[in-house]
Amino acid sequence: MSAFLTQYAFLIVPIVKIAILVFIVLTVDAYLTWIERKVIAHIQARWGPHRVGPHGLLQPLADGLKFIFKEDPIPAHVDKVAYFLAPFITLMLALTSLAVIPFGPQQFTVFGYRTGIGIAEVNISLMVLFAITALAVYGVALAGWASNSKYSLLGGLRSSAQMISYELALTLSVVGVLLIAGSFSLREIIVKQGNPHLGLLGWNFFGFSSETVAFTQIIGFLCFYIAAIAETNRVPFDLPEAESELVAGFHTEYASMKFAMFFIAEYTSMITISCLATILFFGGWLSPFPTTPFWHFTFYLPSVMLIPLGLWVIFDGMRYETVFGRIVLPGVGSVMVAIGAALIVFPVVNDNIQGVFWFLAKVFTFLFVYVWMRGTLPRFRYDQLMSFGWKFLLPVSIANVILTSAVILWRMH
Amino acid sequence: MSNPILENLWIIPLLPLLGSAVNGLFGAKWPNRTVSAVALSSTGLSFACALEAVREFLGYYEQNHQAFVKPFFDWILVPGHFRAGFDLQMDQLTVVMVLVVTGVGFLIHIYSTGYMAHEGGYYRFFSYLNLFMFFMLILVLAANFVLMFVGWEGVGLCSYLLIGFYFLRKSATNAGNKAFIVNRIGDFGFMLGMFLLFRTFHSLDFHTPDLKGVFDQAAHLPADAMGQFGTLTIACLLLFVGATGKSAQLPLYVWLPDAMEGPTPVSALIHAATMVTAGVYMVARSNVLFTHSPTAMYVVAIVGCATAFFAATIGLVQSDIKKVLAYSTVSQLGYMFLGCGVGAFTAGIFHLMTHAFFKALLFLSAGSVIHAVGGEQDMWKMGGLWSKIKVTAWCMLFGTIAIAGFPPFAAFFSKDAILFSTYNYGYNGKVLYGVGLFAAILTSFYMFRLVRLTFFTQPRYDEHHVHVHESPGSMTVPLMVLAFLSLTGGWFALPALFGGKDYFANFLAPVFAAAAETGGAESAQLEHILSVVAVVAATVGLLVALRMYRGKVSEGKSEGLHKLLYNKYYVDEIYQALIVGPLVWMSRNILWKVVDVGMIDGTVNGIADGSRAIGDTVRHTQSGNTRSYAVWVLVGALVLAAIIFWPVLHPALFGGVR
Amino acid sequence: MSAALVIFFALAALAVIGSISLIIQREPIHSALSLIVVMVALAGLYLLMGAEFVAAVQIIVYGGAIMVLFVFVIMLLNAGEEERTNFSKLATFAGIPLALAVTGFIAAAIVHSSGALPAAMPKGALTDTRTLSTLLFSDFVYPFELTSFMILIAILGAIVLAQREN
Amino acid sequence: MVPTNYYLILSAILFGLGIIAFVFKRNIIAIFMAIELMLNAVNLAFVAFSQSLGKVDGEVFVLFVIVVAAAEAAVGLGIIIMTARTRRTLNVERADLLKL
Repeated sequence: MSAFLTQYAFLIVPIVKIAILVFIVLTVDAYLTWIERKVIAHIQARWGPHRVGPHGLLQPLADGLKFIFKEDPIPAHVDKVAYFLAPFITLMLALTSLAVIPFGPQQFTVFGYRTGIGIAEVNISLMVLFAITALAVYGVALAGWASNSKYSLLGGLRSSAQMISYELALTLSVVGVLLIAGSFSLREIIVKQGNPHLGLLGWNFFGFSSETVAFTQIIGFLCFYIAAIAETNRVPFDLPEAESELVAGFHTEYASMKFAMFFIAEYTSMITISCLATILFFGGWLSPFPTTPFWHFTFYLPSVMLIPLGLWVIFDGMRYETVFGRIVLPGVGSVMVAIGAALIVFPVVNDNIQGVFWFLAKVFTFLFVYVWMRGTLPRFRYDQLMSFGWKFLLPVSIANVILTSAVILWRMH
Repeated sequence: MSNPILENLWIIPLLPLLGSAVNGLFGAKWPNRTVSAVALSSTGLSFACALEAVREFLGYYEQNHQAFVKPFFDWILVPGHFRAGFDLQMDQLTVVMVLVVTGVGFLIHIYSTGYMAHEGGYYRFFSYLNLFMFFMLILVLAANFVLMFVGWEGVGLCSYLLIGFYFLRKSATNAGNKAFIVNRIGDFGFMLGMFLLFRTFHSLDFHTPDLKGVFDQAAHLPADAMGQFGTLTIACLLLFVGATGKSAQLPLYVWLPDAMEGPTPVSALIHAATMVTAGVYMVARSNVLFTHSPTAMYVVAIVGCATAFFAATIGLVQSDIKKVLAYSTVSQLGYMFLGCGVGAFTAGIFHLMTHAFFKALLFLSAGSVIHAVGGEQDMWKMGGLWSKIKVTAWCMLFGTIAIAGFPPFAAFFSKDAILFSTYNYGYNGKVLYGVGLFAAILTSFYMFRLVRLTFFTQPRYDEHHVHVHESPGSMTVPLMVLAFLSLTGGWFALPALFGGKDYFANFLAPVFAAAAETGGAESAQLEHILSVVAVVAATVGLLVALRMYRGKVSEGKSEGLHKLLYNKYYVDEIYQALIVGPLVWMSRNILWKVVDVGMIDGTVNGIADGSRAIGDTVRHTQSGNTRSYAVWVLVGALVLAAIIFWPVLHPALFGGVR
Repeated sequence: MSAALVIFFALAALAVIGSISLIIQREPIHSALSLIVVMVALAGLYLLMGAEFVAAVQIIVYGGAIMVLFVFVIMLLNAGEEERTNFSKLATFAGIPLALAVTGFIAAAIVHSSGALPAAMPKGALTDTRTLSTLLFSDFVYPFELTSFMILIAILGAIVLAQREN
Repeated sequence: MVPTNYYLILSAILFGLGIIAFVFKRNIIAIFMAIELMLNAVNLAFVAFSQSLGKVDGEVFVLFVIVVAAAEAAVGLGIIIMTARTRRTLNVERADLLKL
C-alpha cells in the first residue's frame, strides 16, 4: 500500500491538494460575494443581506442553491460548442492560475514526494501564470460571440479588447520585480524580498531588500494593480458587463450554473490577482516586522487578533434577535477564541502558521480594496479606457522598466 | 628621409591632377583669376618639385650609380605571373623629359592665361591642360610599359579633348576624331609590342632589382643580325608603329596638321613640345631593345629621314601660319627619329629638348601674331607687322634662327649632332645625310618665308577692321624666356665643337650605355666640316627665301608641283579613298545593315517575341484562383524537396534494390 | 512505457486530432479553437522536452495574442460556414496528393537523417531561461533588434490598413 | 525519455496536415491558420533538435519565429479585413480578380 503510495505520490498528493484548494477557494468565493455586498451596503448606508442566517451569513448558500436549481434555457441559433465551452474555459483557467501560487514558506515531504503549501512550484511560475491569464480572453470572447446576441457580442469584443490591451501593461509592470529577483519563480521572488533587519521595508514596494539589486516598485505596483483590475473586468473597468449599457455584457444569455461559473471565475481571478500583488510587491508570506529575536513577540499577533474578535462575536451574538443567530454566532466566536488560545499554547503550530497568516492577511486587504473601489468609483468610458491603457499605462510601465534597470545598473557600478 | 621629394615621386604628377580635378569640378562657377591661380600653382609647384627631385636624384646617383626606381603600390597583380605596379623611376633621361614637360608646360600655362582670357570654357581648358600634364608626367616617370601606356593613352585623350576644344566647330571635332583614330592604329602596334615583350620576357618592368626587367634581360640577349627578323626586331618595329602614331611619322602623320584646330597654346604644348615627342622618348627609353636589332634601327632611321624631308616639302607652300609650323614639327620629329635610328639617341633627345624650346617659342609667337591680327591665320592676309609688334617679332625671329640651325642657337648643335651621326651611320649613312641636309635647307627656307610673309613685305590685311596690338605681358614674358632658352639651350654641346664630348652626352651616357658603341668613330675636323656645311645649307635657304618674298607679294595661283605640295600630296584623299571609304562602306552595308539589324536586333527581337509567345500560352495557368496558386507553390516545394533530399534519400529509398 | 511516453502520446494525439479537426471543421471559429488546442498541446510538448520558457511564450504569444486576433477577426467579419467550392480543378485533383508527397518526402528525410542525432533526449535537459536570454542578447542581438524593427513596421502597417476605410 | 525521432515525425505530420489544410481550405482565414500550423510544426522540430543536440540556438529561433508570426498575423489579418470588406466574401475562390 505504502509502496503504491510512494510510487504514485507525484499523482496522488497533487490531486488531494487540488481538491482541498478548490474547496477552500470556492468557499472563499462564496463568502467574498457576501463580504462585497455587506461592505458596499454599509458604504451606501444600507444593511445588505440580512435575512438568510445571522447577518445573512447563509446568503451564499442560498445563492448557490438558486443557481443549481434555476432552469437553464439555451437561446436559439447559438453556436452550441462555443456556447458550452466558454464558461468551462473561463472557470478552468481561473482555477488553474491558482495552482502555481505558494501560500506559505514551508516545504514538506509526503510519501517521499517533496512539496509545499500550494499545488505546483515550477521555476517559471510567473510566466505560467501570465500564460493562463492570457488564455482567459477566450472564455469571454467565445461567450460573447457564441450566445448570438448583440449585447453579448459587444460585451465580448469589449472585454477581450480590454484584456489584450491591459495585458501588456500588466506584464511590463512586473518586469521591474523580475529584474530585482532575477527569477521567474514566485518563491524566489518572495525570498529575495526578505530583509532580517528592515522587515516590510524590504518588500519590493519599498525596495530596500538589497544594497545593489533593488529599487522601489511603487510605480510598478500602481500600474500592476490598475491593469489587474482591468484584467478582471472589475469596477472601474467593468465595461464588459456594464449593466446600464449592455444588460450584463458577455454573459447576458447565460443562466444558472453556466452563469455561476462566470461568476466564480471572476472572483477566483480576483483572488489570484490579489495573491500575485501580495507576492510580487508585498513580500508574500513575509511578516512586516524584522525577524530579529527582539521582534519575536509579533508571532502572537494572530491570536491577539483572533481572541478579541471571537469574544466580540460571542457577546454580539448573545444579543441577536433570532434564536438561530443566538446559537450560531457564539459558537463561531468561541471557535475563534479556541483557535487563538491554541496558537498561544502550541508555539510550534504558531510558528508554522505565521507565513500563511500574513499571506492571507495581505490578500484579504487587497480583496477589500477591490470591493471598496467598486463601492466608490464610477465607470470609465470606453474610449477613455482604451486611451488610458495604451497612452498612459503602457508608457508608464515601460518607463518604470527603464528606470529600474538604470538604477540597478548604476548601483552595481 | 633624406630625399623627401624623390621618395615621394608621385607628388609631381599628382599636383596637376589635383589642379585638373579642382578646376574641372568646381571651376565652372569661379572667376578666371581663381581658375588660373589653381592651374598655375599646381603646375608651378610640380615644376618646383621636379627641380627638387632632380637635385635629389643627382645626389642619389652620386652614391649608388643606378636609376632610382620605387614601386608605390600594386595595380595589376597576378602573383607569380604578372605585376604591373604604380612604379615610378628617375634617371637622366627622365630628368630631361620631366624638366622639359613641367618647365615648358608651366610657361605655356602662363601664356594661356593671357591667350585664353577672352575664350569660353576657360576652366575647362585649364582642367584639360593640367590633366594632360598629369598623364605626360606619368608617361615619362613610368617604370614599366603598362604604366607608360596609361600615360600614353591619357595624353592621347587630352590631345583629343583639346583639339576638339571648340567643339562647336565641326572641323575641330573632326580633327579630334581623326587624331584619336589615327593614334589608335599606333597604339595597337604599341600594345602588340608590349604583348610580345611580355611573352618573351614574362615581365613589363624596365628594370627590376632582381634583374628580371625587360631591359635587364634583353641586354644579355644576342643582337639580331641586319635583315634578321627575330623577336626583338619584331617587338621593336611594333613599338615603333606606336611611335609613328604618337609622334606623327610617316605614314601616320596626317592627324598632326589637322590638330592645329585646337587653341594655339595647345598646339605649342601638346603638338610641338611634349606629347608628340613621346614616341621619340619611348624609342630612346627602349634603346636597349633597339640596339639589339639593327633592322629596326634602320627602319627608324629611314622613316625619320623620309618624314623630315616629306613634311618639309609640304611646309614649303602652306599658307596657314600654324600649318607651316605643324609640318615643321613633323619634320623636326623626323630628325629626332633619324638621330635615334642611327644610334645617336643622345642627339635625338638633345634635339627633342631644343626643339621643345624653339618650337614652343615659334608656336606661341604665332599665337601672339594671330592674337594681334584678330584671329587671322592666313599668312597671305598678314605682312608688315614688324614695327607694330616688336617683342613678338623678335621672339619669332629668334625661334626661326634657332630652328634654321645658325650658331650659336640651339638647333645648330642638336641638328648638327644628328647629321654628324647620320653621316657616320653604317648603312647608306651618306644618302640619309644628304636627304637630311636638303631637309635642313628646306627648313630654313620655309621658316624665313614665314617670317618674311608675316612681318615684312607690305601689309595685306585691311587696317580698318584689324587694329594690330601687342599681346599682354602674360604672353610676352614666356616668349622671352623661351627665346632665351632657344638661344642657350644648345650650349651644353659646346665642347663638342672642340673635339670634346659634350656635357649633355656625358649626362645621358649611363642611360644609353648600350648604344654607346654605335656612335661611330668621331673626328673633330670632320665634325667642323659638317657643321660648316650645315650652316651653309641654312644660309642658302635663308637667301632663297629673302629673294623670293620681298616687297609686294601675292598668293599666285598654284599649279604643278606647287599644287601637289599645297594639297599635301593628296595623302588625305588617298587615305580617304583606300582606307576610310572602304571601311565606311563595309560598316554601313555589312556591319550595320546585316550584322546589327539582321543578327543582333534580330536576336533581341526574336527573344522578345519568343517570350511574348510563351507568355501568351503560360498566362492561362494564372487563373486568379488562390488555391491553384497554392498548388503551384506545392509543386515548387516538391521540386525543392526533391533536389535537397535526393542525395539523402536516394540510397535510403533505392539502396535496397541494388 | 514510461510516464513521459504516455504524456507524449497523449499530447501528440491531441495535436494531431486538433489539426485534423482544423481541416474538417467548416466553422472558422471551430477551426480556430482546434488550432488553439494544437498550440496548447505543443506547449505541453515543449514543457515535456524541458523548454519551459518557449512553452510559456508559445502560450502567451500564440495562444494569448495571435489566435485571439484570429478569433477577433472571425467575430468582426462574422465569418460563417465556409462553402466548399471547387472552382480550381488543379486544387481539387492534384492538391491533396501533392501535399502528401511533400509530407512523405520530409518525413522520409527526417527518419533517414535523424539517425545522426542522439537517439533519446539527454536526461533532464532543462534549458534555464538565463542561458537562453544571454544567448538572445549576445549572439543573436542583431537579429533581435531587427525583429523589433520589423514588428514596429508591422504595427504601422496594421494601423494604416485599419485606418484606410474611414 | 522520448526519442527525438518521435518529435520530428510528429512535426512532419503536423506540417503535412498544415499543407493539406493550406490547399484544402477555402476560407482565407482558415488558410492563414494553416500557415500558422505549419510554423508551429517547424517550431516543434526546432525545439526537438535544440534539446537533443543540447544547443539553445534552436529555441532562440523558435522565439524569432513566434515574433515573426505575430507581425505576420497583425498585417495579414488587417489585409484579410480589407479584402473581406471590398470583396464581400472570405472564399478565396470567389476573390479571383488576379487574372486576365
